[in-house]
Amino acid sequence: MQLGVHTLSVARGGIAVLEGLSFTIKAGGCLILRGPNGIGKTTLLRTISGLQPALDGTIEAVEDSIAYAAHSDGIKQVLTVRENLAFWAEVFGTRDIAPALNAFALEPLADRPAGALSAGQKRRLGLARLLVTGRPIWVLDEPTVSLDVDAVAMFAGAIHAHLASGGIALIATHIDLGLEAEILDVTPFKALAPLALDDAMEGFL
Amino acid sequence: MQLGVHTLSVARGGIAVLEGLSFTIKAGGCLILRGPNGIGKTTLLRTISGLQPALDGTIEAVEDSIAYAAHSDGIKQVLTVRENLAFWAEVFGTRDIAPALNAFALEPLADRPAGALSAGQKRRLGLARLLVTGRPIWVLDEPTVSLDVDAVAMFAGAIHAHLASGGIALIATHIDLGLEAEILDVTPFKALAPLALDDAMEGFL
Amino acid sequence: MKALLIRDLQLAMRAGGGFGLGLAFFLIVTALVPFGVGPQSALLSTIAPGILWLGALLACLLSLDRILALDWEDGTLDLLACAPLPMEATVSIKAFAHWLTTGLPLVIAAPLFGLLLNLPSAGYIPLVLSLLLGTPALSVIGTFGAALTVGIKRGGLLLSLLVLPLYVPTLIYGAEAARRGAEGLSSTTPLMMLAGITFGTIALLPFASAAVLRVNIR
Amino acid sequence: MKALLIRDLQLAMRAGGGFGLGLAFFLIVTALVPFGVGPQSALLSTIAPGILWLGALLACLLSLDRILALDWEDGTLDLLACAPLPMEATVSIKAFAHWLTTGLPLVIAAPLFGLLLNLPSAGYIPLVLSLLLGTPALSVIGTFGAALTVGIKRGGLLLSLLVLPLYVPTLIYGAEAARRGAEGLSSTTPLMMLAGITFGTIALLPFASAAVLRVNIR
Amino acid sequence: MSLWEYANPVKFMALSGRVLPVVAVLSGLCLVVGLVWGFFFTPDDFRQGSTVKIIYLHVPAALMAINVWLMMLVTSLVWIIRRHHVSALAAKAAAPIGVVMTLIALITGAIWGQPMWGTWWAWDPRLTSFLILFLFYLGYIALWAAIEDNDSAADLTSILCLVGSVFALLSRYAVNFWNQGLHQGASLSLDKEKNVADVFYQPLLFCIAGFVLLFIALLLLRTRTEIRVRRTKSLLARERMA
Amino acid sequence: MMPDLGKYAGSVLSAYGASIVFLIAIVVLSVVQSRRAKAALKDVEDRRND
Ligand code: HEM
Ligand SMILES: Nc1ncnc2c1ncn2[C@@H]1O[C@H](COP(=O)(O)OP(=O)(O)OP(=O)(O)O)[C@@H](O)[C@H]1O
Ligand SMILES: Nc1ncnc2c1ncn2[C@@H]1O[C@H](COP(=O)(O)OP(=O)(O)OP(=O)(O)O)[C@@H](O)[C@H]1O
Ligand SMILES: [Mg+2]
Ligand SMILES: [Mg+2]
Repeated sequence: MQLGVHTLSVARGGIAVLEGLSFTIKAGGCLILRGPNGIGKTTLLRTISGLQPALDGTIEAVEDSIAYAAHSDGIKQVLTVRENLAFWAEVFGTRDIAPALNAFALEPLADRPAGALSAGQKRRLGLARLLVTGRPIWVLDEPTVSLDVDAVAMFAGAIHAHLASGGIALIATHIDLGLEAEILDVTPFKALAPLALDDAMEGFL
Repeated sequence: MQLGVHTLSVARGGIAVLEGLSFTIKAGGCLILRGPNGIGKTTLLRTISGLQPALDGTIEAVEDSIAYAAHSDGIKQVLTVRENLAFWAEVFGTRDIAPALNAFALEPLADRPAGALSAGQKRRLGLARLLVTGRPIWVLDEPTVSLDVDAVAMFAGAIHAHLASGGIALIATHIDLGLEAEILDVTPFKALAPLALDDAMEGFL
Repeated sequence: MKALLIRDLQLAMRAGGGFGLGLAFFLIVTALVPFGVGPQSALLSTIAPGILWLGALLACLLSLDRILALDWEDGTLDLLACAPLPMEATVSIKAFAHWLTTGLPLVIAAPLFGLLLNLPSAGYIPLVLSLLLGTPALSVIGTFGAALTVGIKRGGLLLSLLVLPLYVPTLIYGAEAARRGAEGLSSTTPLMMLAGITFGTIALLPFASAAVLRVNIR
Repeated sequence: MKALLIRDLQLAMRAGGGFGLGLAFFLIVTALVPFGVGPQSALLSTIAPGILWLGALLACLLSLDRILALDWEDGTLDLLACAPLPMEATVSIKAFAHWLTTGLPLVIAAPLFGLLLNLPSAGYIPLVLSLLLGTPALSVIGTFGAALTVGIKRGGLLLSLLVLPLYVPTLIYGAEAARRGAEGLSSTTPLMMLAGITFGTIALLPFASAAVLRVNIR
Repeated sequence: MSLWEYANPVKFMALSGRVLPVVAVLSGLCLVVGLVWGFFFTPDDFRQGSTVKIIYLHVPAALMAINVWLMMLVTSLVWIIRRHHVSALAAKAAAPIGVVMTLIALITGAIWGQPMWGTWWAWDPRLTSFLILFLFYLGYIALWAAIEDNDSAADLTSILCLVGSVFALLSRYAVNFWNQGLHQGASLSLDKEKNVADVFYQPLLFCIAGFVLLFIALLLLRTRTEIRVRRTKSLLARERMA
Repeated sequence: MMPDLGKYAGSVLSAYGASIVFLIAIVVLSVVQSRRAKAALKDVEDRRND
């Protein structure tokens, strides 16, 4: 089990944003992506998760092994916390939601409709969803937004447990997560001033 | 010019969440609210901005002096950055958007539709909106979500300039903003187990 | 205030904004009726005024959820509530922008659609007049409904349900005016009533809409 | 797969979910028609089958944007795209859930509404049969339209514009079957055609919807 | 040399730039000859009187209305299968021309119907299917306009065109089943016996040729515009990124 | 020169009038759009070559 990316180029709105990116994460490894706003982290993560096509390069991962989580975490406001998790557990074929509830201290909120949670509580629910996917590779986009210190610790705990069991994590963030992990700054991979490529692309681009 | 809050109680979904809160911020002052997820910071800020009624207590502020900013920052995806700002400037009767564009380095993005911005760029636009309101009291809910280091510095700069010109800022956040300001932890004001209040409220609560 | 109106119109023109779509919907409903009730032109011309009014009403109805819901979702309403603009003005402007983008085009295009349904020639002027007098009421009432349901995600259907009964008087007088016109009778009385309803709603309903909106925001 | 169906039904039942609202809309449209075209019962009973079909179609139409847009907004579709469930299955289930919450209640309630419009007594069975055979096609075609417009904020009006022309064959055969039935003629041929359309769309259209949805997600 | 080479924007621009003026002039010539001949130098029909002159606009426009859609269907398929950008842009460029053709057919038909059938509009199957075609054009154009991303828009509109074509065909049969109409049957067939008299027929051929050539000229012009717009957009975006 | 159109003159002339207006409209629209696109592109490419 590993996640490999080879000379990957990704594009947003038809324009290359990152180019020639390569890295490999082995089982039990965690990679943190950094880079200024607008450099293309979100685009990269969506491409790796298979939500959008790569412009160039290859992504090497076992099929159906990636769980993606971003700001919009697919939570239904009118369903309770428990129902939300149970649904995703069923979709991914893992039935037991108790560990997920436990890892993010959601038991006291389990029967509350998700719409009546605060920003941080909602985020915890979104992260708990990762646990019920049972997927080995986690691809996370700014996972700790609006979390307080305790919740960030819960998150770090969940990541550690995941890595210890042979999982892989790829995280884009601007703030310190309290994880010791490799850090990759994507800034050097910013797509070249694309004007140079112009003639080769003949016509449009 | 000052913002005063006296024995304020705020409620969410009909249930008191914070009680007996008092503080005063003088012109040029900044107060940072802290507290764990779900304690009621968002509820408090919305109440102070007049978006929801207080359960009890008083809020002392000049009428029409508060600008509120939260996650949803009223940005239209199909309008350009410039059009978005110009609209709010017009609504608040301040015409000049150049300083706001400048403060958050938005000039290069000014003619881009807001929908084609990255998370952090969108957030910068949301913060720039504060500058065009021309309001002296800023009430901000987790303003630095998804901002990179440079952008956080821009934000701190904007706050400093605002305070220096006699403005007031009230900010709820979980992370360090690089501002030296008073900090208020709202945890002690957590509403008592509401059952205790039961008799006073006659019946329902 | 002008800024809000201009922005609303701007948004309506931009991609996906829906200017002209109301018209297209009206056209389609008009075109579908014969598929439903059959192609006999005598039958069609009897029901034409009513169907045209119903079509206009439905086209209006379908675009109601755009009036406030988008502004709600992205937080614009919260911010407008803090802005130095009374909520009554906000809802009135929004209703006016809705009428300009939906009602007015319908009024202008209605005669053309009348052709499709064999509207008798005496019926065109009363039809246009009744729509001109009646559609502003539809927009104002619709804004009230939109304000009521603004907090509900995809509340479009509930919105229709709430608004349709409120539309009944407008529809009755409007369709009656158009029908009398088509039959060559005088349609002054229903037109007067229609004007009364329209001015009444324009004068009073924005207060209700603003109150409801304030409740929904908190 | 079952989980998705159950969740969709659950969501439809919860507050603001829209179960039964389609029915209410159908009722109101049916009730408004006499206001529009006048109360003569002979005229009403001639147009009754067509109006009932049109009402069912509009009720369906109005609820289409709920099929996918909510799941799009909160990111559920992104996550479902990563889940071990082919997109074709997802859209089929969503269409089925839409039919269960909108089409089926209409089929069951249609005879009641027929009463309101003086539907001739011979017309009831063909009406129900034609709706039963036709409404699934409406849901499946509607899901295709919803998938096309899912990325567009409040694209409801555009959705109607795209979907209504696609509804034409279904409406024609459906209303024709109901009308022939009401006139006491045999409605076998249109019912056969209707069944053909329904099975054809159920078998083929999900592929188009899934393809379109994949494009929209990326 | 394969036809596919012209799917390359640069090659297409070069070739179309040379062809366009020729086609434009030819189409103008054919239209002037056909319409002048038809309007001034043909006799009145014994039944229809002078209204028969409307045929020189009505029939070519009606033919083009359908054929433009067919062309869009083909270019959409080419985009879906081979992903040639010019092909998708050609479909986009053709749609407004198709709308105008459909409108001309509808309007001249309506004006013709007033003296002939005593009504502007009847729910005749042929007329009805034209109205439906018009709606399909509108939806297609609206979808292009509503989507920001170029490739997604091309994908979505192509699939809409495909699905729409199937449903347009279904509607055609459904409409026929629903109502038997008033409209003229096909009178232009290869089988010469049934054709309209030569006096009407020859100028009509000129008009049809003129409409076809006009369509080709407009299509080339509009596709060139779309290519330029695309290039401008990409360059601007790159400028901002740099 | 003008042929005698008889009682249908109105119909025939309005049909020709409307059609020609539409044809001219689409041609003019296409030409205007083409000009605009050309100018915009030239603008950008000039800027690029500087
Ligand atoms: C709005 C109304 C009308 C529409 C949409 C319409 C549509 C069409 C179409 C699509 C065609 C081409 C069919 C083909 O070549 O297969 C056509 C041809 C023709 N139409 Fe119309 N039509 C309309 C009204 C009329 C009227 C009122 C008349 C005259 C009484 C008329 C006379 C003809 C004739 C003579 C042809 C040539 C038939 C042929 O050569 O195929 N049309 N029309
Ligand atoms: N539709 C679009 N067209 C053109 N450019 C776009 C479009 N959408 C986004 N972009 C640009 O693509 C770049 C990459 O955006 P992305 O969201 O991947 O950045 P990010 O690294 O996640 O930033 P952040 O840290 O702010 O979230 C940004 O510069 C953004 O402005
Ligand atoms: N509709 C509701 N009904 C009941 N309780 C609610 C409702 N909505 C929110 N709450 C609760 O009210 C409390 C206050 O929420 P609030 O959003 O103000 O918290 P917060 O301090 O901003 O938290 P965070 O740091 O996570 O944003 C939370 O415990 C939340 O669960
Ligand atoms: Mg991002
Ligand atoms: Mg909060």
